[in-house]
Amino acid sequence: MATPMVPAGIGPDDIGRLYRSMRRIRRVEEAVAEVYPTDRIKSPVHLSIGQEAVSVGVIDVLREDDVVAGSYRGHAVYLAKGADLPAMIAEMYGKATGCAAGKGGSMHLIGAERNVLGASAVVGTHIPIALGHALAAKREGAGRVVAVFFGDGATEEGVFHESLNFAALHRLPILFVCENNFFAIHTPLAKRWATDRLCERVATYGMPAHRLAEPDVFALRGLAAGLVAEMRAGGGPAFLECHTWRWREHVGPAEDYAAGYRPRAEMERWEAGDQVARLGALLPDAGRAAIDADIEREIAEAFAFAEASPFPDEEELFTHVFA
Amino acid sequence: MATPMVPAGIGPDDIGRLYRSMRRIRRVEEAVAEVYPTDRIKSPVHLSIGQEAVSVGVIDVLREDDVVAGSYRGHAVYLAKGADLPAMIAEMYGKATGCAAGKGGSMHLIGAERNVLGASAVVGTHIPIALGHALAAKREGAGRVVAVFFGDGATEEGVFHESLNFAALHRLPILFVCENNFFAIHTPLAKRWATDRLCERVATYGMPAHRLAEPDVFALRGLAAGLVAEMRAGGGPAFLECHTWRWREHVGPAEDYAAGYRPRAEMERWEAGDQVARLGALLPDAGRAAIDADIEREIAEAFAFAEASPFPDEEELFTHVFA
Amino acid sequence: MFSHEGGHEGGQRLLRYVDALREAVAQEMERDGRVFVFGLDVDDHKAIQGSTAGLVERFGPERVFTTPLSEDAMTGVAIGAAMAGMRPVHVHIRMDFLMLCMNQLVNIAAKAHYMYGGRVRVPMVVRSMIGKSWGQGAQHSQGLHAMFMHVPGLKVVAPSNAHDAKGCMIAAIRDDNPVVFVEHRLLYGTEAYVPEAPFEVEFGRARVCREGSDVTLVGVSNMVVECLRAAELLAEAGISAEVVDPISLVPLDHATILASARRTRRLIVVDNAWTSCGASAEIVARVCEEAGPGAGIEVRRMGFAPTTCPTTPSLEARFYPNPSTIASAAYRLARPGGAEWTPDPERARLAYQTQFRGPF
Amino acid sequence: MFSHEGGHEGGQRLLRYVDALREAVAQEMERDGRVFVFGLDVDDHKAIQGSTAGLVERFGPERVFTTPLSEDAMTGVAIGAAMAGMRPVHVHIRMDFLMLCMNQLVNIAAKAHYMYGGRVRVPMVVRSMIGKSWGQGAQHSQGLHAMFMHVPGLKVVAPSNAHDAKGCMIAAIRDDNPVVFVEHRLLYGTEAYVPEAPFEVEFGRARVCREGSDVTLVGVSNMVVECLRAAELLAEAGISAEVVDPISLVPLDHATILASARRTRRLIVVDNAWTSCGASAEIVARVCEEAGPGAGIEVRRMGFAPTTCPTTPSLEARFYPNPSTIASAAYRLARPGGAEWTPDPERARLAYQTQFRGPF
Ligand SMILES: Cc1ncc(C[n+]2csc(CCOP(=O)(O)OP(=O)(O)O)c2C)c(N)n1
Ligand SMILES: Cc1ncc(C[n+]2csc(CCOP(=O)(O)OP(=O)(O)O)c2C)c(N)n1
Ligand SMILES: [Mg+2]
Ligand SMILES: [Mg+2]
Repeated sequence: MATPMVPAGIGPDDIGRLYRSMRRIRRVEEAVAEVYPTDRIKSPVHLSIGQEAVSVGVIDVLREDDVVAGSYRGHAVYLAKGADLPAMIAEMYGKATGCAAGKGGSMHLIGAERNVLGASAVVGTHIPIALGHALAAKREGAGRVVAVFFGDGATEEGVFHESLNFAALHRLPILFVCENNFFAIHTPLAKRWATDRLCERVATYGMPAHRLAEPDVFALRGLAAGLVAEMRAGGGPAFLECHTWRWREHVGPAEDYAAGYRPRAEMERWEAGDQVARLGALLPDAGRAAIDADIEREIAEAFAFAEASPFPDEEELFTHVFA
Repeated sequence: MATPMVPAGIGPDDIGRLYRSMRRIRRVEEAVAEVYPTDRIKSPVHLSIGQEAVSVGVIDVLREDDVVAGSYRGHAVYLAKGADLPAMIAEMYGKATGCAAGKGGSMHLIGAERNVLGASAVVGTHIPIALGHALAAKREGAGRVVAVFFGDGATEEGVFHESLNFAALHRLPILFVCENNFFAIHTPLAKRWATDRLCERVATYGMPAHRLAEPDVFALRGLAAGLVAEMRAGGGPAFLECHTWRWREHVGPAEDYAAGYRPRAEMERWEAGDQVARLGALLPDAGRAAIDADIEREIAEAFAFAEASPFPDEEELFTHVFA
Repeated sequence: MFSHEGGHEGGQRLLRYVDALREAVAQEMERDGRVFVFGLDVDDHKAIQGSTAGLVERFGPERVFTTPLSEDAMTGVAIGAAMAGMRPVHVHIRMDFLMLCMNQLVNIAAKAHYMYGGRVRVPMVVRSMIGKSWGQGAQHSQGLHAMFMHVPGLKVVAPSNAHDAKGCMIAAIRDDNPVVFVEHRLLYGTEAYVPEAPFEVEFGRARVCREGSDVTLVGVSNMVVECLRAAELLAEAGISAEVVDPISLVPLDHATILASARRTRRLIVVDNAWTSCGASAEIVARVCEEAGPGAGIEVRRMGFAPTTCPTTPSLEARFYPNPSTIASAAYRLARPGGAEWTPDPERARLAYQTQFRGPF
Repeated sequence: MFSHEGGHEGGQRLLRYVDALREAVAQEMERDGRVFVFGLDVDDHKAIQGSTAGLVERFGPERVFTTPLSEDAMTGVAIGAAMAGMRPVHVHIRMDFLMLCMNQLVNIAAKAHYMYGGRVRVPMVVRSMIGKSWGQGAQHSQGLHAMFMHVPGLKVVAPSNAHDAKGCMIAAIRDDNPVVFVEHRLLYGTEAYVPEAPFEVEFGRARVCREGSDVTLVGVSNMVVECLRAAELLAEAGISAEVVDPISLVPLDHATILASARRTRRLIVVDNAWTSCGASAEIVARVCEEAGPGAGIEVRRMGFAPTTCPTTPSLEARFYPNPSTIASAAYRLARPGGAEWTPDPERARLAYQTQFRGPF
């Protein structure tokens, strides 16, 4: 795909900030994939590699007090919102210092201090939870908004439609972001969707709905900025369908093109459109190198923190059943 | 509303047949309402009075081996498909001779011999059940189709959307018929639907979707005939939204305009468009009188049968738990 | 609005169960702006049999509103709003409909506090009414509280009288956990003395409603009323029955039940639900585990017949335990080998006319 | 396809649980054109851990197909197709996901035959896998069979070995009722001798897997394997444990369990689920009701810790019963007042390597 232009109004700082965020997610996930075979990570991992731009492009326009929600494939959402990296790695290591005290693992990250809702491993279940936060945000009246990220498969669950109707009915400040990577585990859309007229369908609830078929973090960010601004001003919900691509296997650290359910050729198109590489190339070498070095240091520290942290004490099994 | 014309191709026999079916439903329901205060009927009743034309207009184009499914407000569907009237009244009386052996009552009528599926009292639950029959019909390959009737409220349940997607994905021979009477119990659409663009939404699944805003049994029948013909020829599902009006209270025998949740004035519009009266007027007096007399006789016999039938024996409590 | 409230400060008034529920919610909404009430038809003129009557007029449509028919998503909304600091009361006119939101209740509400390492709380109340009689039938009559008792992280309460209905509702709204609130619709009309001022009935403390020495009857929800009636009938047959109302099923005041059973050495648990893997199984199993055979306690369970609920009265009547069947079972237990005895059905039929009057 | 089938007619071969499941379904699909298999990912290259491998190639996409992520509607489709005369096998890779289709299972599948006066039947199989270990966590590890045991109209089976997996699957497919089929994923790799020819394991007949005189261990699903291991450890400590596998939970062969408990006078029910209102509560309660204190039976329940399932191994290990905790509990029961005893953890850890080899 032809690389789109950098839109007017995007300055070097923006490029640096967006690059840092995407690159950081990419490298964290690669580091997770690297250590995974050592069994230091204690739960299944669903990596965001290749899908970083969706989380970053949207979350870049949010305030710290805005709320985000992601799924078991939510590492990018968690990191893009600025939630704690060492606590994330420690959580995957099953350590007491983890963001969920070691009880949630990779599929249930939570970044309470940064308004990152806890992730759910049951597809689609986090959508109405995010909607409840949007109801609270509206009642509060402080202009906070909610962004909820989910996959193409989640749109097949009835609860997604119930949520759209309720959000539009009450004009709740929530941005629905569908990360359409064309597969649910190994099953392609053709076996799951009667048509791909998703945006058209969502629009019938009376909310703006846009599809971004090409990876362009600037375009996504610009679109999100406009929609979120309207929401803060009291507008209702909006919907984005972002085409993207999962570079690794559904669950686990490796590539899986050998399995044959999707062509390696498709991958090349997405590698060509990789936003991490694209923004990196837009930066001066020295600047990029400095960012990269920061990130590597941060990651090394996070894994060291996780390694050094203790496992929960036995009696922790019985805490937190009731508040 | 101006009375529409009788379309070409509709002969006296058609008018007589449609009148008989609608009038029969109207009178059965009125008779049920009449005896209800005597407590001879042993379960809550959700009457179809005012909505007869929807069931009759669609089901008139179906074959005996086609399948229909209705909700707890399913008396019209049951009768229009030709299921047994005495067994229906006996069922409401809680008698052993009832269509469900006295175990189901008014909300769970079943007309197995006429392919009327059992009705469910949990809104929307019968929709995927009907879909399962459509899957079986398609595998069978004998051109049988399924028509499923449900209210406007049922479209708010997630299962409705899951069902639309699956029906369209597998091109199943099922006609979805929404009887939009504008209320779920006492709650108007405005408190439940973000927009009224239902047909537009359903169409995005890739199936024909039509709204009939005016009561016209001939127009409905014509539309249904075309859609069903395509289905038999291997076409996929279709959708109809029929505006209609519940003349009585949500549950129970009486009118309830005194409650004030909907204006009596609206009712007049629907009385003016009443298809039972309209078709009756199109018939010669003698012919109409003969039909009416038949119906009264049939109803009297059905209630007599119910009265005379025994209640189930005590041990029936324990039969039919497992097949 | 609340006719019973007038006058006598903090005093007790005879109040109907349904009015007690409404008064509790109104007082908590008054006290705490985070509390809101939603669910199908909470704001219509029937007002959930009157239990939400006047709330929308008093607190407005932002705090009292109906919803689309979308139980699954609406439950998620309640959970999310609760995590965000609000205190939702989600109303369902039938417990049967909770089957549509089991995923949210079991996989999220029950687990969030634990799964997220204590970082979130889910203070919500799920009001669910159990229907009975007049051909409610298979899908409008189920008491499914055992399913919620099975899953750690959910509290389950089933008050049997107006006093506890108010106190439990206030406690449930103030609780920082999801609470499944079980209301039997036949209790709505029953009256009890209820304090006017807000008060909490503490969860996990059973009440001995009637003391006795020959047999312990543990009733759940409306079955407390049926057990009390059975106890009156048994008294006339010379058998002294103790009636225990657990009030809350999770947490369960096991100690009180066990102590009573040790004393009477006969325990019958009567539930408004099926017995298989039911609350009655749980209570009986715990008593037997802890007391052991040495305590010599005979145990029995009573509940729904092991069938689907039929609509026809001739069968429906036999689907449920009633004062007569409870009394007969207790009699058999207390007089093994004695002659069969069944109380005068006429007198047994009065369960829901007899108004519950404490003691508190 | 089925490497084990070659050669010895009707003979028994060592077969893995997962292959036994697949063979059973394939043989029934061969025999009966009405049988079809569907559910998320049944037709992908992973083939539900191999349990559906080769089926789509052999029977085609009309009889073996994946679905959208729509558990609720898909369950309705299975029920409707079953009512229409087909015999669906609906596959779920986690039992936890059944919470999304509880309404269809509880309010329709369980009730249709009864609610419609016997006019319809719902012959369907709901395959549901229970996950364990490797941080499956709160939502991928639940054994929720008790919820289905609670509702009349559903059958529930939980085979513990490859032989029963095949026999129960064939019986379930041929059954005219909805059958919830519980499969523990850690059993998939375990081998047993399995007849090549189709056969049914009759529901409602428990198997005494190992005879003993001091204590009865009733295990559910994979807990049978853990109990057998515990029994070996107990033998070394001089305690003779009888191990009973109910195989089907509904219907439940109560007589066999009761007879064993009467003999050993000590009963421990070990479930792969929570105990509150669980299968263990049901079994214990029934034994105590029927045997009475006079039989002198001590009873205990073991199951999940009363918490949500954590992911970290340091806590997850303590969430489940295991041969060591089971053996210790049995020892305490058999040697009251005796010195504490715990088996060598090394030897106790072997449960899933030891292959189940009958007796049949
Ligand atoms: C309700 C539910 N059904 C099935 C599964 C099993 N499952 C886990 S991930 C997944 C695919 C989801 O696909 P999508 O929503 O597109 O997200 P992606 O993994 O592609 O990011 C499935 C079916 C589940 N976790 N939850
Ligand atoms: C799942 C579910 N939620 C709520 C109810 C209570 N209820 C019974 S009928 C009804 C209204 C349904 O409205 P609609 O679908 O428009 O059908 P109508 O009664 O108007 O024919 C409701 C909410 C129910 N039976 N099932
Ligand atoms: Mg996807
Ligand atoms: Mg309606």
